[in-house]
Amino acid sequence: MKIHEYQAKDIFEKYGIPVNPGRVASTPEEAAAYASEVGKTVVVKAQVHVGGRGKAGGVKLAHNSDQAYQVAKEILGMDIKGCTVKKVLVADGVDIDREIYAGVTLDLSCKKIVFLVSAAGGVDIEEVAATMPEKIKKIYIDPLLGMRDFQARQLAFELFSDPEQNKAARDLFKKLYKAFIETDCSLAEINPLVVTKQGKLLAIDAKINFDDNALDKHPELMALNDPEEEELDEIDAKNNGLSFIKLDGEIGCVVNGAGLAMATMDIVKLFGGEPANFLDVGGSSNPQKIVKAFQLLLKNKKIKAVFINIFGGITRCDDIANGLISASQQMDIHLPVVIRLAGTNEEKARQILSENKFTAYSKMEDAVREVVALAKGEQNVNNR
Amino acid sequence: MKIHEYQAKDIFEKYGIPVNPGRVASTPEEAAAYASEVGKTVVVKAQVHVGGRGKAGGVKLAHNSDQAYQVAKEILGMDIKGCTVKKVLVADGVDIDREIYAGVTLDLSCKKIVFLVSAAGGVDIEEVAATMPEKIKKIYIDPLLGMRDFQARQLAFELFSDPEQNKAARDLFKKLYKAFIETDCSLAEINPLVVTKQGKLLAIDAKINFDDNALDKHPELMALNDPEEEELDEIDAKNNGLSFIKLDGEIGCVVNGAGLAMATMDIVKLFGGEPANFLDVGGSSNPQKIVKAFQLLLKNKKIKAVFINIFGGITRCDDIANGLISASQQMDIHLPVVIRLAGTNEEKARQILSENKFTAYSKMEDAVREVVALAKGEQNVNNR
Amino acid sequence: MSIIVDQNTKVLVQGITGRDGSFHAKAMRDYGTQVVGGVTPGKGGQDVDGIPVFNTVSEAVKATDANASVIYVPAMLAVDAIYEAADAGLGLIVCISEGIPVLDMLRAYNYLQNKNIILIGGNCPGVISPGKCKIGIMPGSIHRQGNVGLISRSGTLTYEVVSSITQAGLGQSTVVGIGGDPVKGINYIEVLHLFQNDPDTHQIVLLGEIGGTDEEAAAEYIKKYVSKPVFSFIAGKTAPQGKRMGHAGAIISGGKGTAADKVRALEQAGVTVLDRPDIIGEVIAKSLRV
Amino acid sequence: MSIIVDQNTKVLVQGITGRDGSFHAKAMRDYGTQVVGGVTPGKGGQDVDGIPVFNTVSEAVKATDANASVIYVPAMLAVDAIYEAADAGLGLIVCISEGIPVLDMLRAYNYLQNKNIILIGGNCPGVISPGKCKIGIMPGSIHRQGNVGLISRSGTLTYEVVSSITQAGLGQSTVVGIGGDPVKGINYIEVLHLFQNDPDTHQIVLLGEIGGTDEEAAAEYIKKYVSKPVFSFIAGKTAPQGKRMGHAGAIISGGKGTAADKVRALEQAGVTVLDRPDIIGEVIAKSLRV
Repeated sequence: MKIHEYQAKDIFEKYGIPVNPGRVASTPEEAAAYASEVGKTVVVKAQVHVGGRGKAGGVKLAHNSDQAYQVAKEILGMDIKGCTVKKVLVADGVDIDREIYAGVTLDLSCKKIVFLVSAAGGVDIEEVAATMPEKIKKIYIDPLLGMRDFQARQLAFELFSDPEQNKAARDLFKKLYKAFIETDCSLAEINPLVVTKQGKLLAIDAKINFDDNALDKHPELMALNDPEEEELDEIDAKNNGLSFIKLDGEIGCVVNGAGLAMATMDIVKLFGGEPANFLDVGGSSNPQKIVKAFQLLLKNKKIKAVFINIFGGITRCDDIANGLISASQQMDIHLPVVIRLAGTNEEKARQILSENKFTAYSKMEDAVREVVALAKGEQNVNNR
Repeated sequence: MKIHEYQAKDIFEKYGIPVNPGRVASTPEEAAAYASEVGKTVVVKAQVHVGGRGKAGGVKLAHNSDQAYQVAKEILGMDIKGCTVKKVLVADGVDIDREIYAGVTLDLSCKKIVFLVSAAGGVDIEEVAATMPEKIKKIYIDPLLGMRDFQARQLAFELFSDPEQNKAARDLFKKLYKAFIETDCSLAEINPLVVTKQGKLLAIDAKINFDDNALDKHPELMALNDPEEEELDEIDAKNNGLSFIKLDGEIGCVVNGAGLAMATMDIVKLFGGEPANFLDVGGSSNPQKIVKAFQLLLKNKKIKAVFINIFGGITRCDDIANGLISASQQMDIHLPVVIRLAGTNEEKARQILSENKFTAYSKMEDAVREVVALAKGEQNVNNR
Repeated sequence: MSIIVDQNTKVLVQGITGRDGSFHAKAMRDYGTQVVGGVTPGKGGQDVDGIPVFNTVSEAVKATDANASVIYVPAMLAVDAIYEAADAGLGLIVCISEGIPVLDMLRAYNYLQNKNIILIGGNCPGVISPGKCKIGIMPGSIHRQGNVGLISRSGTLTYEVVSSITQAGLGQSTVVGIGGDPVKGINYIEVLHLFQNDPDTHQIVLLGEIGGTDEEAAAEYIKKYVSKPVFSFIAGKTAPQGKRMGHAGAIISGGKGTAADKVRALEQAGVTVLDRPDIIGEVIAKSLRV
Repeated sequence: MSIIVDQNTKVLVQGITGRDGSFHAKAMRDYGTQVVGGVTPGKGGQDVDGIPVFNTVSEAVKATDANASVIYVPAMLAVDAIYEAADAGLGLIVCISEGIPVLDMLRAYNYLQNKNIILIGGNCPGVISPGKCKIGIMPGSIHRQGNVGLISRSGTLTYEVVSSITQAGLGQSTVVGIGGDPVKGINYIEVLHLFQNDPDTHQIVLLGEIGGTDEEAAAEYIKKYVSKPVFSFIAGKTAPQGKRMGHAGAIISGGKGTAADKVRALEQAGVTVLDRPDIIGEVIAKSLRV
């Protein structure tokens, strides 16, 4: 789960990480009000879940409240990579001496937590990683042991010779690690972490991604969920135990298992079709999931045919069949539906389907050929 | 560091472990006041740092405030294994259904934390361990991983089939473990942990020993220090970087290193003397420690001669020599002093000593013979 | 011979009284697996269709001599179940549960290092040596004893390929579904090592998907150490960048871990990479007829 | 040959700018040890009598190729220093610091398992192979190269015995002070194993003291695996029960770990147990003349 900069800053503050003050605003008036309150230069920053907002014009300085009103008005409603800006953060301006990068994430190849810092902060860190990897210092942290003092020192001595800044950095890095662990992040990042002209460390940006699997442990974090428009269907799906991603094609896919779902998309494409979505109904499906799946698919007017591809393991084919029957009863499925069933309880499922005048393929290839043909307006490709 | 039952109960309460209410009292009046406040049977319990107070008559029931006054009067001032009772805990009486044992400590042989429970609570657990070891269930906890839920379950299913008590026990065990870890205990014990007639779990006794080495991490725990009379010298010594234990003999020992200090006592005894104390001035000694050592020794009127046995490693012999000179200037050392020096900066030390009219042996045997003879009133055994 | 499991594997089912646990306990037993017991705290003393239930794993191990465990408990309890199985001395732990918090699994992974325990999963279909032992959720009927060893990050995709192998008249030595989570127990390389040394495995199928660099690492290992023919399919060619495709592992970011990368790495290691999974059986059969 | 350390050991001193650190860094170097650098956070770039100081151990290792470390930092920082040395890849860590919190050390001990690192101490005098390398705080002058291997939980008691060996005209192969803390790194058994396999060690001296059951465990090991003659002294015969004698380890409780127990166990293992430490050298010398 992604959260906004202002929310991440709130969390950092709770962990004692110094951030520059600010207030979130949904209207130019609110932005102007905060600017006049602080009475100095502010930065107005679009709050969206995508990167590159600076280049897109979503971050602007304002030297007074009129300017704050003006730039907030420009930024609010702006489209950044498909996301509409609904909120801005109006943050106090800071006199910057140095910009640093600090981030914590997982290193999946070595199965440790990795803490990264770089003196080259304030820029796209993935680009730094790609072009100047030597500029990034990495420390690997054993998750059973946690971050040790010496590791904070290793990071701090990489960046700061001044004893006070060094100490402040050690302290900050430990807090960032603590925030990462205690809120089950997959990423916690400060870019840039600045040294002000007064020599103080300050997080003037903040990025946190939470591990979706761990959110049940942190009900208070759920409240921070503010999905972008385009993510709404995905989240609706997730809340119903489905994994859904909208694509551009015309063949709606309903598959069990992420690997098979991806393979299904690949084969549809290989046979000349275009998948309209990734949709994994997950393991241990109950019939209701299929109903939900159809609700999602039917929203997409581009879809010309639906392909249900199930290989039952923990998923039982009869559950899927029952789900399909329910869906067909609850809504008008005006699209052709091609079914392929195999695996656990396959026979039961075939019986249920045939009682309801559906038929199902058992070989994937036959089903794909048919659904691609149907989507193109052809009929009876397999002569059944 | 040992603390009293009432102090340990306070800590347990902070960790959410249910204890029976009570109040500490230093006078019979205070004890009576609490008894009349609660208006039911109370238990008056001597607060001393030694076990076996029950058998010694230091724990008594009182059914009303008069009785509470009476038994508190009896117990206060009582001598239990050399400790004078200065405080009693007046605790609410409990209707007991079952008595259980629960304790956490270190297992040094396997280098894990060990959690012990037994259905045979309320009795001397060391005796249970010796005679009926099968009645004690042990769980070993990896200190890097901490106590896991399944371990709490393993313990709880050993004792409770009732689902609610089982759950309460799991919860309590996890809290006891947390208290043990977070306050750096060497022992945290509830004996007995009782099930009341109402079916609730309650710690009606509590024992905590802290790791002395870790107390610097917990300044708030230092305030709980309430040494017994007989421990005062030992604590005074500890505060001055010395390790001191009073014994019954007449030869005062000042040694560097615990192993050599014990060996010195053993040899003194082997040669017919009786050591008056164990005294380790520790590594990295500064001269001031020797002054303190003499202050401690001179308090003991039984001492007839002092044996300084130093083999310098991290301890430098010249520091010891300087300390001895300071001591001889600051106080009247009216006792014969036999010195043995070897190791780091030995030559420097000999020079300092000879400038101040002390001489020092280099072989331990010679020195021991002399000090034993001196303590017996003989002179010049080595003809020097 | 077979790897990881065989006729002597005695399995405990953690979470045996749940919907999936009880269903698959019976399915495994019906397949012929020695399902010797189950664990559900608080239900000790009951039984599931004749399989005895215990309160704790250590109790169950003592009573049954089990040497393996399969976990069907809810995601938030799964890591504790892994610790419990490990602590009870079981040498094989198969974790079916899906949705385990990543940091919790990371700790468990590090804890299990150097402990001589094989953990498969979480979020995996399990492991089967057809005709000998099935631990997990895969439909037993599609399998057939044979000489193709199969490793996969995906469950249902595995069934597809198993089915194609069986339909091609071949069979499987062992099929290992290592699971789709970013942090999991056994990985491609360990299984490749076992297959390379298993005399009953003649060909190896490696099913991969976008995200991470495990397939690339496997390719390097194959190049160096695997002499048996390897066939592969990588799912996710049509997946858009930066999107998480169900499996937490299946996310492409920073231009790494694309299907093209993986296919290239595997082909350079001499692996036959196919563009659809359902023909793998045929392709292997054809390679044998040549 | 010698165990644990030799001429090729390159030592870093953690806490080199402190009173003890600087004193013993110089003393070790004067003895002939390769003291290649020191570490004190914030003092990187300085030097101690020509020995370069670094901010972190990993930096120091990179610059000096050190393979061992000795720790002289305050007790509350010692465990972090151990982790830092371990993480920097040093294979030998000697921790002199005294007063380390037990639970912190317990975590470090468990962390170091299976990492192929030798930790000696804390609260120990260190290790010396006379004439080759001295790491720690022992006075070098009392040692002499020879064939007696010595293990001890106590520092100064060790010097006493080393001195008696040297004065008896013999010498030491390696002397290992394993330290007096209840939780420490290397223990008797590991060192006994090394001595048994060291061709330059002909006799072994094991110095013990009351408390714990490490000597009993060592006795069992000797009985089974050690063929070289072993001599021993156990300190604390005169110690009263239940009192902690300086060393946290030296406490007798519950009737276990008394001097008598240990002496009995060792004698049953064929060890020559003496009632005073200062004659051990003579006794060994005499045994050789027979």
